Amino acid sequence: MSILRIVQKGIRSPNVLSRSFTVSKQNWTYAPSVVTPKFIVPADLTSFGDYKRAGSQIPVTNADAAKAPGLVALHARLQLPESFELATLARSLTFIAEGNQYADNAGMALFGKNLVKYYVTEYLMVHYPRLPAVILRAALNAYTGEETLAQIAREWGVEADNKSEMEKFLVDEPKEFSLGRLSFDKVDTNPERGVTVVEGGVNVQQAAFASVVKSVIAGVHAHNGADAAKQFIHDHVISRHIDISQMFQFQFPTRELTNLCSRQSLEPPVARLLAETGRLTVSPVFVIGIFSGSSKLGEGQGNSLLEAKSRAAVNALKNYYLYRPIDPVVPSDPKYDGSLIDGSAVVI
Amino acid sequence: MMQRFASLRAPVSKLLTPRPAFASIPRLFSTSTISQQAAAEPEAKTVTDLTPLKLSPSASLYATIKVHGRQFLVTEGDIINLPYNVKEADIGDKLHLNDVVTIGNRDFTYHQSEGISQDLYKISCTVIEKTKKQLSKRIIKQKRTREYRRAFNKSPYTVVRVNELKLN
Amino acid sequence: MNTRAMFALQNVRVAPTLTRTLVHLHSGKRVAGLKRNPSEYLKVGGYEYGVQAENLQFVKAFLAPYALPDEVVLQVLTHKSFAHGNKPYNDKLAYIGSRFLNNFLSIREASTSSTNAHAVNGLNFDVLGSPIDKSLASPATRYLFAKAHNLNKVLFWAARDATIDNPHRSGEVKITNDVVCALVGAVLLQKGEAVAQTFIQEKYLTGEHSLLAYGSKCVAALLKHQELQS
Amino acid sequence: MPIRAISQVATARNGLGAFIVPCKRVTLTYCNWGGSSQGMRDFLTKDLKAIAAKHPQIEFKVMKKEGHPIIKGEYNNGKEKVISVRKRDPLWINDKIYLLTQQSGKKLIKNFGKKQDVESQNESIRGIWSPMHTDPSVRHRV
Repeated sequence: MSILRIVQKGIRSPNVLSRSFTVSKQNWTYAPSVVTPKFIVPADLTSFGDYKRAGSQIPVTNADAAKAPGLVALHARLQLPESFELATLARSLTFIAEGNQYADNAGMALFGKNLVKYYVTEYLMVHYPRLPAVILRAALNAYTGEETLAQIAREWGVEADNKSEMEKFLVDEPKEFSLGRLSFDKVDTNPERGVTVVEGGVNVQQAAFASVVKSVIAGVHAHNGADAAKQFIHDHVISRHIDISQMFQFQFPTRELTNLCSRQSLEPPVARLLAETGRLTVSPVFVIGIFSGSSKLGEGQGNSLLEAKSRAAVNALKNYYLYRPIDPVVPSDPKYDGSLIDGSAVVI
Repeated sequence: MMQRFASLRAPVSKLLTPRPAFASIPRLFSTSTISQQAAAEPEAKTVTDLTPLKLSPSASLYATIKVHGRQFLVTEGDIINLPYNVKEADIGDKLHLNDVVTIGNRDFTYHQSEGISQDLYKISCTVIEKTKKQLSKRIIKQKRTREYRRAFNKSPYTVVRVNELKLN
Repeated sequence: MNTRAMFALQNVRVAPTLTRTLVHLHSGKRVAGLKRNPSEYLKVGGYEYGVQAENLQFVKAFLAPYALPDEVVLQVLTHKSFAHGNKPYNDKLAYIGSRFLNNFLSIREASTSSTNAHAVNGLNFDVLGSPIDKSLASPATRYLFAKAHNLNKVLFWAARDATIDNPHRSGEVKITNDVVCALVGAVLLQKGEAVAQTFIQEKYLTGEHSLLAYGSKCVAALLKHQELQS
Repeated sequence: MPIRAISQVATARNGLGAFIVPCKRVTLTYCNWGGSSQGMRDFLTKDLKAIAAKHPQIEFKVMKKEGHPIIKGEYNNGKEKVISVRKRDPLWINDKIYLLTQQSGKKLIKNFGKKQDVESQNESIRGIWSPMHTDPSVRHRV
């Protein structure tokens, strides 16, 4: 395992001047950045059907795709319906690269990205209507960020095609078998083992894996309709677990709470000591409640009065922001009656 | 407590009507109250009203289920390790759990030691793994004898995930 | 007891019985410690903040049959920079609106009947990522669209630097883009997906001053520029 | 003074929503010469087709390789499990393949106590007991 040595500037102590980090072992380094697609633009710019990609890529046929055991198994593993063509699945596994033989998934991934971002945003907006915008964005990223989507693809059993042409030739592997693996441009030269090169902010391997999930969602939309795509997103993306209450980081919780109360036209919050024990011992415990008028907004305990008070403020803020309505309905549901927007100030 | 029930039955606010700013009462600590409500007398055949459970601000439910006489307290998304091989099921199969003793949330609990009526809830789980524990070795020996033998065991267990837990 | 605990104890107190009933609102030059008169500073370009008809007239005229409550329209026009974020603002409306609009546009583009051999079950995914697709999602195009419909006549926001005239540099383009998206978001959250779809189709994508018209104008200019350079 | 967000990555809950079979490939090796592969050769000719048809989610890969026969399961989490099937009969091989297909690729656990029979990612559903919140009349006093 190779070691990447990073010298942190600004730390004076000689003991911590140089820190070593181990970097996970990888087989290849990555191409510098994702290839940008080129287009053949029609004379009428708004005739969307006539847009084509430049290049001589050919579509995969269903007959060829059916010969790839990995592809057929993946189709069954994802429980995709019969109408979802194997050729579409093969295209989902082709990430954009120079010199691709088959058509890539660039457009499909963009389409799928828009779909998944919309449905997850809608879900979050309705289930947590008072979430602050930063937390909403972070939660969306937790569900649909590249890292998460790449992880989903790995959990589906998608494999990178990391065999060289020579290796395939030596084991006499049929050409179609490669259709069942994720192909993307990776530089075979291996200057230093164990180094992950991430240039231009793009981790190509991660982008390639994430593109599979997005493209499969686009494929479900194309073959099985919008409702099936929405169901697919709920089954595979929204069913995952995040803890939104752990996403908040308050700098000045008491001040934030005062602001919130003034925005909501509530009485200013007041902290009151509810219970205490062992004040004169080494381990005192205080329980403090935060009240607005006669209603208790939050409660916290701590080893000092300040600690308990700020915990109580954080608790009150989270109680407000993490409000969840009973049986929420999303706007894309036909039963939606627009009851989401409430009169509160900054929320919506 | 009845007063509290009444307030919870208030209609859900519609378009642009102000909601209470702070919806749930903060509870860092357990304040759970056990309420033995209706259906205490089976012969009366009253319909159990679980409205307080449904409309409680703490949305998530838990249930105490029984599988082969063993009790497990579960919430949605939990994994249960059943210490035996469920022979009838393969991975991916869905099981409906119909022996439930308790359903509750932070505020209210509905408990029936002889089992809650199946019309009131829906709890199901998916079998996600059927596997075995590590090989365990045990030496069996009698006192004052030189002979001993080793007993090996790899006991099977089944892992299921609760994927649905809701009141009807 | 240490000083820290004593300090904390001063703050932990029973709610005061006295309530302030008289508030002096100061007008004119700012004086530290005095509360300013809101009617003086809640003002942008001569328009005073509120649900007055003159503030909402342009958006309401644009919305026409898809009427929204006045408070929501005002929220659509308010950016989070206005009044230090103490008034309802359009951040989250713009967020969901932008997601919905982008999704709707990509479905609309891909499902146009296609001559492309790579189309998947009739959907031409190859149009996504093309100049027109990018142009329709760009703030610059949406700014031109909003300008044609007077949507940016009344905006409640605080410019970073009031001396900058160029809308691209002052941030006006981005703020206007938020308003265009927030309108979609508000219609979506108030009336549901089906109505929001017809709203976009009718108001954003048809007519002489549609998003499509400005999008293709921007692309044409871009292609011409690229030709000249090469 | 704004609220800041701490980023997270959503974790999988296989079986909630969609269920993905964790085993993606089973590799079977055999030797055409050795006697230890006799059972495996019988298994390949007679039983494999039916088993592969029963598990469409799993890719079955047969390799001719000298030496004793093995079966290997590959899992979505990147782990592998190998079982030697030297001198084993087809029925035994069938059982072991069933075992591989039903596992998730996780390391086998030694034992789980009573507290580990339910694993939960959700927050404590009934809260934590606190002496400060009990009724003062019944509170324990030293």
